[in-house]
Amino acid sequence: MAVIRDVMPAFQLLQPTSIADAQKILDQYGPDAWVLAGGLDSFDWLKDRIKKPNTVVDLSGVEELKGIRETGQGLEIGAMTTLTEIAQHPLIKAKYSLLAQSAELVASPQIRNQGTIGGNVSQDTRCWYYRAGWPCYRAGGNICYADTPVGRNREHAILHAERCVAVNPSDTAPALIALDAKFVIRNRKGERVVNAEDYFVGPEIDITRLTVLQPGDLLTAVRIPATWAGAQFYFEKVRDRNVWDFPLMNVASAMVLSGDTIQQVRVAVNGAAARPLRLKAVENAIRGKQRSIATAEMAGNLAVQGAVPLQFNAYKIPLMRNLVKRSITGVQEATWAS
Amino acid sequence: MPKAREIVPGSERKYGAQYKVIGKNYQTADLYAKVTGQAKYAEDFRADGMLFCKLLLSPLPHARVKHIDASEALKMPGVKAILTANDLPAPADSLTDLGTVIKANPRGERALTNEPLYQGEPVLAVAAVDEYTAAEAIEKINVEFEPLPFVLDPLDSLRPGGPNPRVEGNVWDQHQPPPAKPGERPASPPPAEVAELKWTSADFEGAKQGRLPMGKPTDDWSYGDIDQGFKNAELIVDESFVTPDTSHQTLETRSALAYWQNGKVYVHTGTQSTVQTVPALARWLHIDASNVVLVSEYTGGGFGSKVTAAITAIIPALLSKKTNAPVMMRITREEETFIGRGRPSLLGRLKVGFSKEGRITAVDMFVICNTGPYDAVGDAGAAARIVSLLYQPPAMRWRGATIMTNTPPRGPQSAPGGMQGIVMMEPIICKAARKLGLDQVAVRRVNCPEGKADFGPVQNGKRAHCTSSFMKDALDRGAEQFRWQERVASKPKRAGSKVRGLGVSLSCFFGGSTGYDGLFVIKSDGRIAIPSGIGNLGTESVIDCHRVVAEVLGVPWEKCDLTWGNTTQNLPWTCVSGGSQTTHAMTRAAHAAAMDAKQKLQEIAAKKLGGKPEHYEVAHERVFAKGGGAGMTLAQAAQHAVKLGGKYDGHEAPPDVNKYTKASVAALAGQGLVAVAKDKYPHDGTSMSFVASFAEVEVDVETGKYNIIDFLAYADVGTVIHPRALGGQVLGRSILGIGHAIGQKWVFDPEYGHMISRRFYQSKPPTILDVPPNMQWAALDIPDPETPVGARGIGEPPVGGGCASILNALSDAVGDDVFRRAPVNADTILTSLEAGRPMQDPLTAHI
Amino acid sequence: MGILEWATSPWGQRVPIHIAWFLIWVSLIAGLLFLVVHAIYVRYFAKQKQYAATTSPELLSRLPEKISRHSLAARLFHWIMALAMLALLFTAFLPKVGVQFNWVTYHWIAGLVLTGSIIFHIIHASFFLDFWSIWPDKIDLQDSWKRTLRFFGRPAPLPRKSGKYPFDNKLYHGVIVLCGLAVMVTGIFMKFRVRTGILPRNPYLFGDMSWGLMYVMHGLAGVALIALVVVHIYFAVRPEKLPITYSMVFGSMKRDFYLEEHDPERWVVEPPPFPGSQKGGAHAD
Amino acid sequence: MSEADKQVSETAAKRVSRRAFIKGVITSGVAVSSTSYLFRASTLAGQRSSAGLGERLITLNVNGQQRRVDVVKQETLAWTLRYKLGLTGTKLGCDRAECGSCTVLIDDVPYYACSVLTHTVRDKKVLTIEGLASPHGKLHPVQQGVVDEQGFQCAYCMPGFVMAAVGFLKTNPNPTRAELAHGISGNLCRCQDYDKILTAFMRGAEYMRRSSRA
Repeated sequence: MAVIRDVMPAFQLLQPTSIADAQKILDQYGPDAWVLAGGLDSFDWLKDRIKKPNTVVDLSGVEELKGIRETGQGLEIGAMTTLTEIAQHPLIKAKYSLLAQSAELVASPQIRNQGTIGGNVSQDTRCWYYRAGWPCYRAGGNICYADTPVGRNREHAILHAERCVAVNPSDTAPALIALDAKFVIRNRKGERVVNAEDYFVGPEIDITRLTVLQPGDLLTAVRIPATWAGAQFYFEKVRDRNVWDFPLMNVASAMVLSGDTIQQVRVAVNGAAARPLRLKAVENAIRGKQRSIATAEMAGNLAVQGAVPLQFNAYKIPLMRNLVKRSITGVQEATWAS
Repeated sequence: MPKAREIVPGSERKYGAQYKVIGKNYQTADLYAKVTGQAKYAEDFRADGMLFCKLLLSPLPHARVKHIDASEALKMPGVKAILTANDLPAPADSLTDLGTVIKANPRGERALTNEPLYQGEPVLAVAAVDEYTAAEAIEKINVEFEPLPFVLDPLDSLRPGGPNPRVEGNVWDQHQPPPAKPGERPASPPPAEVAELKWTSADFEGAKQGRLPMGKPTDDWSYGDIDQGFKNAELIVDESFVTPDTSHQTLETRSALAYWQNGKVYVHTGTQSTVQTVPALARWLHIDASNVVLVSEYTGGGFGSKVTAAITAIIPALLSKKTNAPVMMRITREEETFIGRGRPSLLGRLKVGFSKEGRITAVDMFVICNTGPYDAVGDAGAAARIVSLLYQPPAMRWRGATIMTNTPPRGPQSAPGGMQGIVMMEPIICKAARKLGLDQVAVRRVNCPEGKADFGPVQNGKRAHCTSSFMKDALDRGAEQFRWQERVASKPKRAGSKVRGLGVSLSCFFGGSTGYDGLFVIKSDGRIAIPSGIGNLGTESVIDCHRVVAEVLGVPWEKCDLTWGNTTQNLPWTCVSGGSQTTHAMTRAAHAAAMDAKQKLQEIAAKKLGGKPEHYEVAHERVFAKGGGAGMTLAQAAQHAVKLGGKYDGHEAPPDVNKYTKASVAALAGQGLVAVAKDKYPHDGTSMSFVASFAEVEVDVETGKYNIIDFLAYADVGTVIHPRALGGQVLGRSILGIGHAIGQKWVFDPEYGHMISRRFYQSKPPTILDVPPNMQWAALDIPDPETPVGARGIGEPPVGGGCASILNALSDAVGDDVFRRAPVNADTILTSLEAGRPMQDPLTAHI
Repeated sequence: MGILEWATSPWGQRVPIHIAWFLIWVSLIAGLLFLVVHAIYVRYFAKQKQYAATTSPELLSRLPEKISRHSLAARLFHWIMALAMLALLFTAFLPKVGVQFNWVTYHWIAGLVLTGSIIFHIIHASFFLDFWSIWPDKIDLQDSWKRTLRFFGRPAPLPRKSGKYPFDNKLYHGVIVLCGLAVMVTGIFMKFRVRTGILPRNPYLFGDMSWGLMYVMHGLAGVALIALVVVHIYFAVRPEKLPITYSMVFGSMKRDFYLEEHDPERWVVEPPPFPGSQKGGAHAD
Repeated sequence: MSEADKQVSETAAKRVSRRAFIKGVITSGVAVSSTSYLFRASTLAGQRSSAGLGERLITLNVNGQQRRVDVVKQETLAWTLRYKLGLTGTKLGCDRAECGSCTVLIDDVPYYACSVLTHTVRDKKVLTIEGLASPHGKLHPVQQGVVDEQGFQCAYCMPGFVMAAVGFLKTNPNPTRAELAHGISGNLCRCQDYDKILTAFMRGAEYMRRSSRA
């Protein structure tokens, strides 16, 4: 019952050096195994002594999981590739700058040096009730403490809330969705590839997890198809502090234009729901339209349809509307006569 | 933008032209150890056989401990002892310098408790061989709590039938003893009791419109005719405002190591006062002060939260006694958030009358201060006194209610109360200026203090006044350096979704105390040994103040050897390094001691070389006959002093110095020429320092996100002693204030009474990217007329201006009427802009 | 492994949060086990039913060919409730055993239907039907004692035929009333915890412990219903009970079956004044 | 005390200069010093698995030296440095990757030592503030910049800030003030002396460039 912080409970540390070994360990330990990528999310749970896994599987020694490779179909990024590497990689900066931008805005330099792309997309929510160890739905309980008449929910969901109102905190996730990335998951049955947007689950499907990963599953790589290489990109993250903070909301879009006409487009938003949302309705509505302020405004309005504010997060509705709008037309850079 | 490759030094101006040492930058004696990692903070010490200690914190905001079952924990190998509230000695009474006994209050805060009054209050502690064991032991202890009613928001407690934070009530009731007859010592006041204060439903009518209800206050004062003032006003502005609760969040948590040896307790902990922590520890531990040794060489930040001893030093000390082994208590960041003190939120309502010209005609101020469950902080009253000084209202009424709640205890934080007062007043000045069509700088210029300005209520027949104020000069020069007029004139204000806003704010706070002792020894080799009793918080006052000695005696600084941070080093009685008093108090004390040395040197020279003392002068490490006759080196004089004995080498101490100083002098006796004196320089007013703060922000009205793009603080702080240290303080404290504007806060869950903003990413202290990469500061460098060196403190004054200038710039950008609270974040701006009016409850701090 | 899941409340108290989900399997297995044991018993061990003679020939002649048993309203209620119950059970327990879908909305809507149907039934049965026909009476108790004695080969008089509802049917109804009311009442309160648009969301209506117990009750009654429903369906499809099932679909049973199983004195079937109308309660199970 | 423990404490003792040791004794009156403090063997510190001391005893390369040290599996690098190796220059401000006081370089890259398991850096080079100046006491250019500009107040954040700056400047030797601010943004200063810190590091960067040209 006692709250003890910053002393990690004892665990067995296993450090495989190959995917095969990692796989074997995960099979053997099942739900008892805790997968450690960069560790920045994990250590919070362990230091708070809220989670006390029997076995921690450190993937930092698995070289196969690291690195950025060009393939015939595009790019493959190992799940254990650091955010710094992604943010600074010349190829990503040249062709998929959306991803580089989103990675560069994560947390702080040291965290980007250590945090991995796999960890960033798989991290748990930052709802402060859940992270305090309160027994909410997400922790297996029967209540959401954030969505009560007095709950403090400024950072919570406006869309697709289902009992739980937590949001996904990842910055790279919407960028990957906009780039139509595929996530490669391995388990004992073999390898499966899921679309980026299908990697994430909402509370209506599973209230205790944010991704489709089950015990025994290992996210090994993220594949980015060449389809969107060099497209028009937009990424914006709104946060309270310019370092460390998770997004209040972020938006990512990829667009292929022909003249002024939007030929192809993908838009994703995070911080609005328990999973990063791909805005298919918006995409469908603006495909083939002129890229104009009117189109952008229509997109923004469409994006927030059905949004339900909680007591303290009504601002997220105009925020999402405006971010989606900007993701179509970009933001007008201020020019000051000084 | 072209890459600016050159180093941009804060605002480098030459100071101290008339001095050799004062006003000059130099390398402080502690810097090498700091930059190489050798500097030892409390948690860096190790002792043989050291045990580790962990705390069990109350999960309830208010409860009674019914039963503690620690049997499982005590059975664990490696667990040495547990300490509960029942093990604590009764706190001792304390004695003031004036000889008044302050009775220990049984209702005050103690190291551990059986009636936790806030979630996170320590209930018991475990000592074990390592932290892993101590942590597991804590988890094995079962404490049965009986939940008691609790309250987080002072307004809830004031409502008819509202809950009380303590069983007996929600306010302190201090009965004052009858005034002492002339010549008699004032009687000791009885310990304060807890009483209940409730307002009526009628009082709460106003709350429905978002206006602060105003019922019966706990304190009040007034001066002038406010009714007439409002009658004469061209414009009356009446606003309610709420400021945040903010943790001090020193980067070093208050970890402590303690052990006992030969009946003495040795405590290693970070503190803002080396000397004055000793009596505090003695009182908590109920032992004699002579049995306390404090080691505090480096303190990792204080901001008011480490003024003397904290409960965190008591727990390891008692556990060490119980286990007969050294005990280290490493305080985690989360624990620090609970027990590390915070600035109280003030709920305020101000009604201010303005003339056509913008001159304030009257101020009616009401504030409610959320003080937490223990000692009442003085923020409510300080807020009013600062408003009274800074805006010089000819008539003012203040009413304040300091209310207890079941939230972590508050303490003074840089510019306690002053900051909140300024932050409530400034937006009102802004609004009035806009309504009256006046320039923001001009309207402040009309109201700001000048010279020996009066402030506060009439007490004993007169009002207090500040020693000097050159606020107008600071405003003028600051406006010039900031190019205020030029910026105001430049248009457009809006480009795309970005809007820029300009803000200016007045700011001030207390800048010094008096009456402490100076002490140093001129050694027989001519070097000067200076034991510094000042806490080493990194503001460098621990060293800077003693530069006065070198200046007065004409000794090169390289020949001054400083020791600090350890109470075995024969320290003089020194002020607490809080409330910006140190530079003022201790340059005075250093000056007094230096003058004592000068006097003694002249006397020694006269004795040895003939003539009268006043025929000799002291300079260039010598004392010699005026005009260049016979003389001797300081080394020789020191050797003579030892031979002469008596007052010259410390065998006699002046009668008026503190007994603590006397003991130090006795210990130093015979080591050379002992210079010791109490600061008795005349001082009529209250020393106050002033800052004019300027800021420009850029708000993105589509996201609510804003950035501070420029900032300048212009200080009126008396003589500049050490420019770089001063600059660090002026901008550092400004950013502390800015933190209040841009995000710092406590958030509670009202149902369970838990603080849920426990981590930095939730409580949001400002980062390096939240402030502009080039900030500017400057100081007037006009000496204070009532203090010998002319220097005042600067720790607190910039804070209010830091916060208010940002808020003012925001309201310039997006309008006066969209928010009524700090901090202002994207959410505040965006929701309010959408609605065109304030959207976040201006009467609730914890959101 | 306990039968309850516990959690530590924010105030450090140990509170139950719900049942342990393995109880789903326990209940299902218990239901199936009953089914198997019962089937074996009936097939291999059961003795021929014997009843004390009750039927008078005079009565016989007055009975219609088809004995009306359940009114249309009663039958509609039964089947709506059955659907709701199945929907509730599937939406509640499938996600717990790994079939993930957006279950909560369906669950609370089905819950609403069930609640509505139960309330209708209570009113209907209390004021428009023979309320007492479904509750065990003195004769049921006496007869069950007789049956028990006879089962163990002890001398006892023959039991009488049942009334409208056999004794085991009445017992089953009793248990289902308990479980049904438990899930319904707790379920109604639980609607305060989810966004339904019907009740204001207020998870703080009760304390942590009360809520915990409510979830436990809901869960226990819920898993019990798995077994009960299994058993119910089993009996519904048993050959000797098919006439009863038939009556729940079409409203009536054949006279022969009526006479074979029921005591006309205990279930008085008045000859109809005109065909299609019939006094006499249907009390659905 | 095991043989391994003795080895560790001897190595550590050698590292502490005689002067620092004497100072420690004088200031405190008992044997309170900066030498390494060793965890006594605790049953709890041990692993639940069969992993024995053999696996816990590892060799670390810290500040150019090979150090044998007994490390439990859940131990962070910050704890090992501070409690096992006596390198208390690495500070713990938050222990949660939120303040940067514990920043060290691992293979020249800045990391939060509070959030790295010691067992994961067995074959890497760790550099802490204590290893930055030359063995003869000549300060690193970045340290010199701090000294010359009186950067920092309480300096609790300083070791981490300096290590972050050194790491950043290795790859970005010629930054603008804004770029440098971005590079060292993973460090928090609660005295909020950011302006002076930037000035100090800009000077340090200039010194670094000068020394690399020389």
